[in-house]
Amino acid sequence: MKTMLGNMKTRTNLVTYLVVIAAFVLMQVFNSLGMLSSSQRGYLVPVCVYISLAVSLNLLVGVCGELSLGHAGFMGIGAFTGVVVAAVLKDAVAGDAVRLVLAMIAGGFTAGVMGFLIGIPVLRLRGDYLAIVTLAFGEIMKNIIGNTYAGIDGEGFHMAISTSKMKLGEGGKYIISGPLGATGVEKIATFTMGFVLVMFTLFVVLNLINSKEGRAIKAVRDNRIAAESVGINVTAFRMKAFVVSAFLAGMAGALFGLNYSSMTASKFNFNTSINILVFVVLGGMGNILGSVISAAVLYILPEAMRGLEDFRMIIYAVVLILVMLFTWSPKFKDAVSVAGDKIKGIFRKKKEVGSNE
Amino acid sequence: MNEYSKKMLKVPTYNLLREQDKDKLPVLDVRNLGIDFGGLTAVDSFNITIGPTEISGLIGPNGAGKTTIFNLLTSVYQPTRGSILINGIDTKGMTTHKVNKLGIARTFQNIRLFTDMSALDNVKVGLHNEIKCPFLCSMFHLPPYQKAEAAATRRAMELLDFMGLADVAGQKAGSLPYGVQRRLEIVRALATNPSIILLDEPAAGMNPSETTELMHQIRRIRDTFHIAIFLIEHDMNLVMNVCEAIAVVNYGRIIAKGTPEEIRQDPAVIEAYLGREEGNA
Amino acid sequence: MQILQYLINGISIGAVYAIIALGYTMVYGIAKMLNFAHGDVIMVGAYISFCVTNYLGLPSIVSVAAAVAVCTLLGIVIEGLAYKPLRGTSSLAVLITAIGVSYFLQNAAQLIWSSSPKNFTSIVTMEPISLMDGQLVITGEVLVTVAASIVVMLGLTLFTGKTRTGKAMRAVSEDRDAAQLMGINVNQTISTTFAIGSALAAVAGVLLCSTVPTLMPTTGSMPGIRAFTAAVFGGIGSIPGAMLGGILLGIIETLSKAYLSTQFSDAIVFSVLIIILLVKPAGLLGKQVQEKV
Amino acid sequence: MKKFIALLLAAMMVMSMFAGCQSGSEQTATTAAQDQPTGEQAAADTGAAVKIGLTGPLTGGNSEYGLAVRGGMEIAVEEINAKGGLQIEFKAEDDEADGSDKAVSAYNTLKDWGMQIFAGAVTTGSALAIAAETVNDQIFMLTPSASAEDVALTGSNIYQMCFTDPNQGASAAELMSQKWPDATIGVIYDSSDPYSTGIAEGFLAKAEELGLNVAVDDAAFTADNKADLSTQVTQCKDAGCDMVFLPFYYTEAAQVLTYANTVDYHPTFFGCDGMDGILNVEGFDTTLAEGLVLMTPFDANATDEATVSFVTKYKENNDGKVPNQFAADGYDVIYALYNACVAAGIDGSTSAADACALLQEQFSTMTVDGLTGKGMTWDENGMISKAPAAVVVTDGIYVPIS
Repeated sequence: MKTMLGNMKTRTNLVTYLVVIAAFVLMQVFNSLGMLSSSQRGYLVPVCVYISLAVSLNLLVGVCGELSLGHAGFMGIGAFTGVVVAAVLKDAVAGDAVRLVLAMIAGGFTAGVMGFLIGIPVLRLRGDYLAIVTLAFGEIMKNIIGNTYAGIDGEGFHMAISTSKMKLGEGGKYIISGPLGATGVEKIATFTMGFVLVMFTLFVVLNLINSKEGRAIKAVRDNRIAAESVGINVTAFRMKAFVVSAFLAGMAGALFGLNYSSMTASKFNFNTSINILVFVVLGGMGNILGSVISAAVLYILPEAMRGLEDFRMIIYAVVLILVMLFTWSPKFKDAVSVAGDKIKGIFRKKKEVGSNE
Repeated sequence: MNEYSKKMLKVPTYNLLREQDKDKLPVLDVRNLGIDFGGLTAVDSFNITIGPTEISGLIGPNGAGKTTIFNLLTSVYQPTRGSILINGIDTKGMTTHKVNKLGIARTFQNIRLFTDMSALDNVKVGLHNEIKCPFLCSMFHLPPYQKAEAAATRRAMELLDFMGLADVAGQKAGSLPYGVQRRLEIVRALATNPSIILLDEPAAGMNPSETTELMHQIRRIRDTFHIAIFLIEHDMNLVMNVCEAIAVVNYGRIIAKGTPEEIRQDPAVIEAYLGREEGNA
Repeated sequence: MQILQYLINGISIGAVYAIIALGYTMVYGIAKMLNFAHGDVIMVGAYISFCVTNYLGLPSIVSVAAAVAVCTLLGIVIEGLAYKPLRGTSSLAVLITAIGVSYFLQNAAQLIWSSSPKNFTSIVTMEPISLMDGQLVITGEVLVTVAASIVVMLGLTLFTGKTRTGKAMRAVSEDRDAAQLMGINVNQTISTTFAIGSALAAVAGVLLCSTVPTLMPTTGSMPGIRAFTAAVFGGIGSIPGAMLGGILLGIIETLSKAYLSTQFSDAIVFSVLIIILLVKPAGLLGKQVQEKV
Repeated sequence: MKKFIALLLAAMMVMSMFAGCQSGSEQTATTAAQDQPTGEQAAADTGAAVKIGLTGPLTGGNSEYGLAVRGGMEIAVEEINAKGGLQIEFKAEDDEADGSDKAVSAYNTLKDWGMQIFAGAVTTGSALAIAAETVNDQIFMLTPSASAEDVALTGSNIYQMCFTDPNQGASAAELMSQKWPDATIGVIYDSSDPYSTGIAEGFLAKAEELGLNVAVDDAAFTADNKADLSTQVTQCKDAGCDMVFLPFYYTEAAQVLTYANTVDYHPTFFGCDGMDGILNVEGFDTTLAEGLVLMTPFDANATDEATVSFVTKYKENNDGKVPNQFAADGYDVIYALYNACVAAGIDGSTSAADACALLQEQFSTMTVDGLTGKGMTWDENGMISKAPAAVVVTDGIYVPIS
């Protein structure tokens, strides 16, 4: 029994990895055969980014049971750090791939440190109060990044929070210029790196869930007081999950930032945080494979509905509501199980009839 | 005569320490404990000393403040007055998880298992602090972690087996029968390697044969692990049979302390508590 | 003198936040859900009022009544179709549905009323009060909004405290299962809450647009989030808390713009919020609930 | 499990849409040609229709700008196709005014459709994200309204129909120094918007140079807190400003004017091209805008034949809505592209890269007359030079300032 349980866990994890690998290989094959259109090729990297974001948020929301509405804030920190690091290292580091990895690590690190710093005060709060504080944090980050100026010139790297304080020397180049955001970013992100990021995120999150830390985190979610009574330091675990989640979001942000030539702070707003949350909830709380699939599907869905033109977003909204109702409504679940029982019932009757004969 | 001893004089001054524990440091030493909720005094002047391998009981009518006392002992509530020493260390200002590390573990009146996890995992959560391995090591499942994890699984199975729960190790805790859940909570508490374990109504909801078995198990726990047990229970049969010393509380104050025989004959207890039941009979 | 004018400006926008926050906090307190579509119901209310005044030429009081009627109906429909089926499941599921409803309302409004902004004609006809040779101006909108939010606050407090339905709401808010056992129709009580919340949203919409005349399909979303912040600020679920939180948020916002930095006023406002929550984790007037062990 | 099935269904839906879209786009291409038999015949002479694409916010908070540009462009396309000769096939995609993935994705969709010339994007953020893509793909880009200098500077294939922001700010400062040299000036701007910040910065730099008296230069707001602009107005009022520069869109400007009026504050307000449209905001009391100075390339009340015809058609197509400069810019973009295509002999069969090279050649030399200016030319960076026209609102209409 015990070993079977262990096997089941590893089996679901294995399926998750396999699905991702299969999807990657399939896309690579399609791509090399020229079967993907420009727009489909364009989805590859952002889908990887959003999968990583959804999986890392699922660690917080699904596994820990902490509602965070500021995930895009960490993504934004990672994105802008990544862009700056990639620009600064342009001459110092030769290979684009190495530079990309360094930028992503730097993005993750900065986001993780930010997560830690705001985690110290914030994690004393619970439930909806934590939600509002993460929302506030996201807005603060957006506001600060939106007024940040950064650039490099002959003397090195400069950064300021207003244009008047920012004086670049001869041949200086702005990397981030306030509300205009990051411009002229060299696009070094690749689908392969996106795949690596997704695999890394899955590896970290799945391992964490299946380790003693994950067990403790789930215990805290299930019953905080009981967990404390057996010596689990609840705040420490929320902090660990928070920092890991922020770190992964920062990495994803860096990859995102380096996939486009420009990027504004307003991208990392409340709506983006909410979108990631939608991926998590729709994919199932704590269900990692669910997050992977729902992030991919829901990211592409509004794009795939471009043919609907002006009705696109309203239909997306309706689809979203309907899918929520179908997957969560107890009535619908009952209806499904009743129908299932009936079908089973029919088969059973037939069998009984058969055995009577 | 100081304040402390004056209060002690008001109640019978039986020593709850067993003979063999006399020279040893008491595992739990509570002095003059009290808590107010708003203006209401829920517990006041609560004193108790429990030796390292003693089984003691805490009884009293409903609403007497028994569970509140347990919550104070485990730092779920911070006391308004008085002090709690666990193995000689004052728990003032400590959080629940730190107090647990000092050596106190408990079960809950309304069972608080991790219902979505297997019984085995419930126990392994109890073993969390026993699996010594840094965060990154466990996050990346490095060999030292895997070794520690395997050891923890073995230990958890041993503990489950000890309480006769090895068969249900793989089942979801929430789906287990009530009596089994109560015993699982005890195993989980034991897993934290405590020096004293607090049982909050361990026999509630059990049938007589289960209760009898529980009595044996409580004694067996003490004898095997050499730890102290402090329990709240309404089942007088269990309390009188298993406890070596009993404290009776009413309105948040101790009204009697002593051996089961003494408690049985104490007029204050009979009046406040047992008296009513016997009067009915 | 300057500071007084800023204070009045702060109270002006704060009172608008307060009246939106009252709706938020009431729905949250009883239905225990973050209704992110609340801001968009406000927007619909403002559009209805605008249309009734500008297209039908009816007096503003009629337009407010029409907005209240339509929004109440809308609230009941939304609740019945999108929220009720999910009752008893994860509160996050309902949150996501609310976001879907919010998207829907915004896009529907764009299709119906187009995305070009409309300039809302204030329903307040009172002349502004000018003090100290025009150095200090109090507009009629400020007075009406403050008065309205106080009336709504007192009304809600009385309603939940004195009436049968109000008491049922409080019971549902305290313990849904127990309320059910006491014979309270929980579903109906929650629906009523939504109806009242949406009616309040209509009033809030009219007052929001009387203060800030630009009316667009996205008009409700940002004030909605601010008002949600205000509700948490004051202690979500607490009716006087929403009022206090709204006014304070407005004042902090205005003063930080006036004296600290206009660029960073968002960051300042939200930092103050975080600090307040750290000192008072359940908001200014919220109850700190101790978990029963 | 059920959730899993639901997701799987959704995934299949997406897949089918993918397939549907691909075949769908081909279908629309053919039906569009069938719908216009005369056009097709006419096009037969000169080759297939040129495919011009636009991205802009068609949903969400900024959609009014995107929809206005699309409306203007559609009129130009209709007119051109009715003429016979070179035909244009036009398609607009929604970029939600996003500055990264959504914009690129909208652009990619157009590329898959077979776009030869890109006539977007509407907003600066989206234009910046797309600009680098067009450089890579060698697709000619003429943006109607993305006004940041960085857009045109991204590549030699990128041209702008609107003034650049610093340029416009500088013109405003120059005009003020000529007309109101003694004014005490206050500046209110949107610090979260590159357009507004760009103009404000250009203005402040030039104002310093010209020695203008700027009393308030930091009254900023952001997209998140623009619900309340009273503080900024009060700041200007307290500083005794008798001229307030408002480099942002008419949506927020209407708010500023209304509030200033309620507190009995009547300085001269000075707006930029984004201010155009304020007189046509539904429900706005236009008397509040009396005396407002703005620099707009377009006047919907102008009596020249081209403008009258454009305004009439736009109103017909858009429920009587009066076009603003966004629509006019869009209209001019299509005509400029059309003229250049005709001159260079570009048609549907020309590859995008060839068209790009030919159009660059055309745009570096040609002069265009349009709704938003006469004798418009472009410099080597792709930035437009047209005479900045300043008007003052008098009796509800624009009157040019001499």
